[in-house]
Amino acid sequence: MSAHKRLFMICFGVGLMTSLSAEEAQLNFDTQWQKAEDLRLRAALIGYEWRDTEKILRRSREEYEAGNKAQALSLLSQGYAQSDAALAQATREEDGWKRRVIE
Amino acid sequence: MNLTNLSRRTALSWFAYLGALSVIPSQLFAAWPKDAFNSEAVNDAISELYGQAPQDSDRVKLKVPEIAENGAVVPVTVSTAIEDVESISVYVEGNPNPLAATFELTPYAVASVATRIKMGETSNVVAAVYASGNVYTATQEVKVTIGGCGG
Amino acid sequence: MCLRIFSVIFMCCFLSCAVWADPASDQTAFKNYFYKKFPEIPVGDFINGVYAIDQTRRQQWLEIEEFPPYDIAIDEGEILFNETVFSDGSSYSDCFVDGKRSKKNYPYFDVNRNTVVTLELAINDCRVSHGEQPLKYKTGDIAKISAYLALHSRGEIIEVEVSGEAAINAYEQGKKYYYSKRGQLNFACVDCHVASSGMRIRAEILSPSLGHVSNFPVYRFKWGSIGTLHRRFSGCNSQVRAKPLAGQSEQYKNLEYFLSYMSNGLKFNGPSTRR
Amino acid sequence: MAIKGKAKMLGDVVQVKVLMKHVMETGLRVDATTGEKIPAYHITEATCFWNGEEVFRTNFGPAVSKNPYLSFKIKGPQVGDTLNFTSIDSKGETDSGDFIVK
Repeated sequence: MSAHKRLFMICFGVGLMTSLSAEEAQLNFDTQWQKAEDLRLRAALIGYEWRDTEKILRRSREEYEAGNKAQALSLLSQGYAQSDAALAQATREEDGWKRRVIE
Repeated sequence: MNLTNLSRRTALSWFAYLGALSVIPSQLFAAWPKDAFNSEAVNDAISELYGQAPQDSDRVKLKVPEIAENGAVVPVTVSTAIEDVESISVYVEGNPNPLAATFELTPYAVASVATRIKMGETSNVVAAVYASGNVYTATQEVKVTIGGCGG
Repeated sequence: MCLRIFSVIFMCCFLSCAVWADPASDQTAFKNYFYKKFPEIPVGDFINGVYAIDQTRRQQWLEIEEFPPYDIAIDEGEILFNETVFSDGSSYSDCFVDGKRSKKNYPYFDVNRNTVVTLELAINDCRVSHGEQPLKYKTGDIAKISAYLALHSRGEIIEVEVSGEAAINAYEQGKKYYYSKRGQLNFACVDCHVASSGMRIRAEILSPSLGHVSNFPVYRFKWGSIGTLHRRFSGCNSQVRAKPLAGQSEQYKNLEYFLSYMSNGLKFNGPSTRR
Repeated sequence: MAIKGKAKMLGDVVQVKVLMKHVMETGLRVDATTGEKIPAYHITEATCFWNGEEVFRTNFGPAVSKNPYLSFKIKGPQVGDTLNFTSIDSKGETDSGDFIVK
């Protein structure tokens, strides 16, 4: 697990445990969701987005709005992790592909 | 056919022609054998169609692939040297309704037909030939594999 | 010290040469790989994909090709290509100098536009330049027109040219796409269609990449309709859980360019049926 | 809809091959988006006429493949003759095509 992701999940945990006001929680969710969405768009821009990420993030928002907070957060962290991994894959492949060329 | 391009006269003569045909609708589209197509077993469908129990015959030639490349399009060819064939039909034992198609032969027709059928799973394919009041059948298994990849 | 610097420079040169080999030697290496892997396949037969490998499948495929389901699409494509009149009074024949025999001219690299031009792109460019709406890229009318044009280039040799810095750059981008892993399953095109080609994934046989582009557009039984090469690329992406790109995106065009160049010398044999 | 056909003289027999454009829905498939069953919809009958006389007829169930293919042989028609082929489906839609014996 990347340090990035670990930090992210700790943030969530803390967010859940400390009893935030409803408004604060909403604000927190929106911020985190937007972060994940931004990562997804960055991956999409270079053609590296994974197949299901957009769907996962959309479902996360739907669950949140339906009041299923735990489910929403779990989907959000999944969507975030996917985008994060897609970007890491792109970085790795920037040179990694060269090893596979038929010679 | 583009009707708008036809002159009025041509169009009228066409309708007259169609009108002439429509006096024999029963010959154009004889009744579709619904009960046979709805049967859930091969022998039920055969007796619905021909009122007979079938007998195996090596004179019925059924050509199907041993392993289907694609369950959605399995090529089937049926031919026979039996004389005076009136009807040929094809069944897939494993399909919910086994009867796939029937071929009604007039005296002009030669007893050799081919089509492509769908198969949901590995199963026997049966070809039946109806001639002179008897039903002759041939059976062969076709293996159907479910695709794994292939985008 | 001097010697060391020199050797470092030499090593860099050597390494970069190995990776950034010129397209011609890439092509030779690519072909030789498949010739060696499938010595029993006649070179010209690679255009038939898995049907060059598996005889049972080949027999059924040939039976279907005798009167293939794409025949109707070809007829529809013929009418679309020959009878469509654009709002300015012109037609497809004003854009395609070789008329129905145009497929053989694509893809090519257009220096002025600095991009790869595929047949489907050219069809839509033609429409747009004459005031029409572009067609959808992966299926429908564009695939029908493409099928009609492919039919009339059957037997023509694939002869894609890659020369000049910009063209080589597009080629390199396509090559990079081909060899890069992507998607949640972390697969590159090369992972399935080179070393693993001829092997089975459950009931499927993986097709060799050599000859991959020759037979498009294809009628796939899985689709139940005719579709373009870029529709097929989308399917591959989706299968490894990568989000498919848009039809005629730069990356897909470059991939088509690279793959076509790898198949130079083989014959066009589209349209075709595939599982 | 469309019907395509080829009729070829082989000795004294005419080989007829026909391709009919039709979805041939089985009635067993489920629509992925609505979750509802797609109703069966298929060609039920197809008939071949020569000089207005029926020479061959077929009944299809939904298990015949999409875009049905049919091949049969008849004796009688000569090179240059026209065969007329007509189909009707389970909604009563008809289609037809003419092929010249070659």
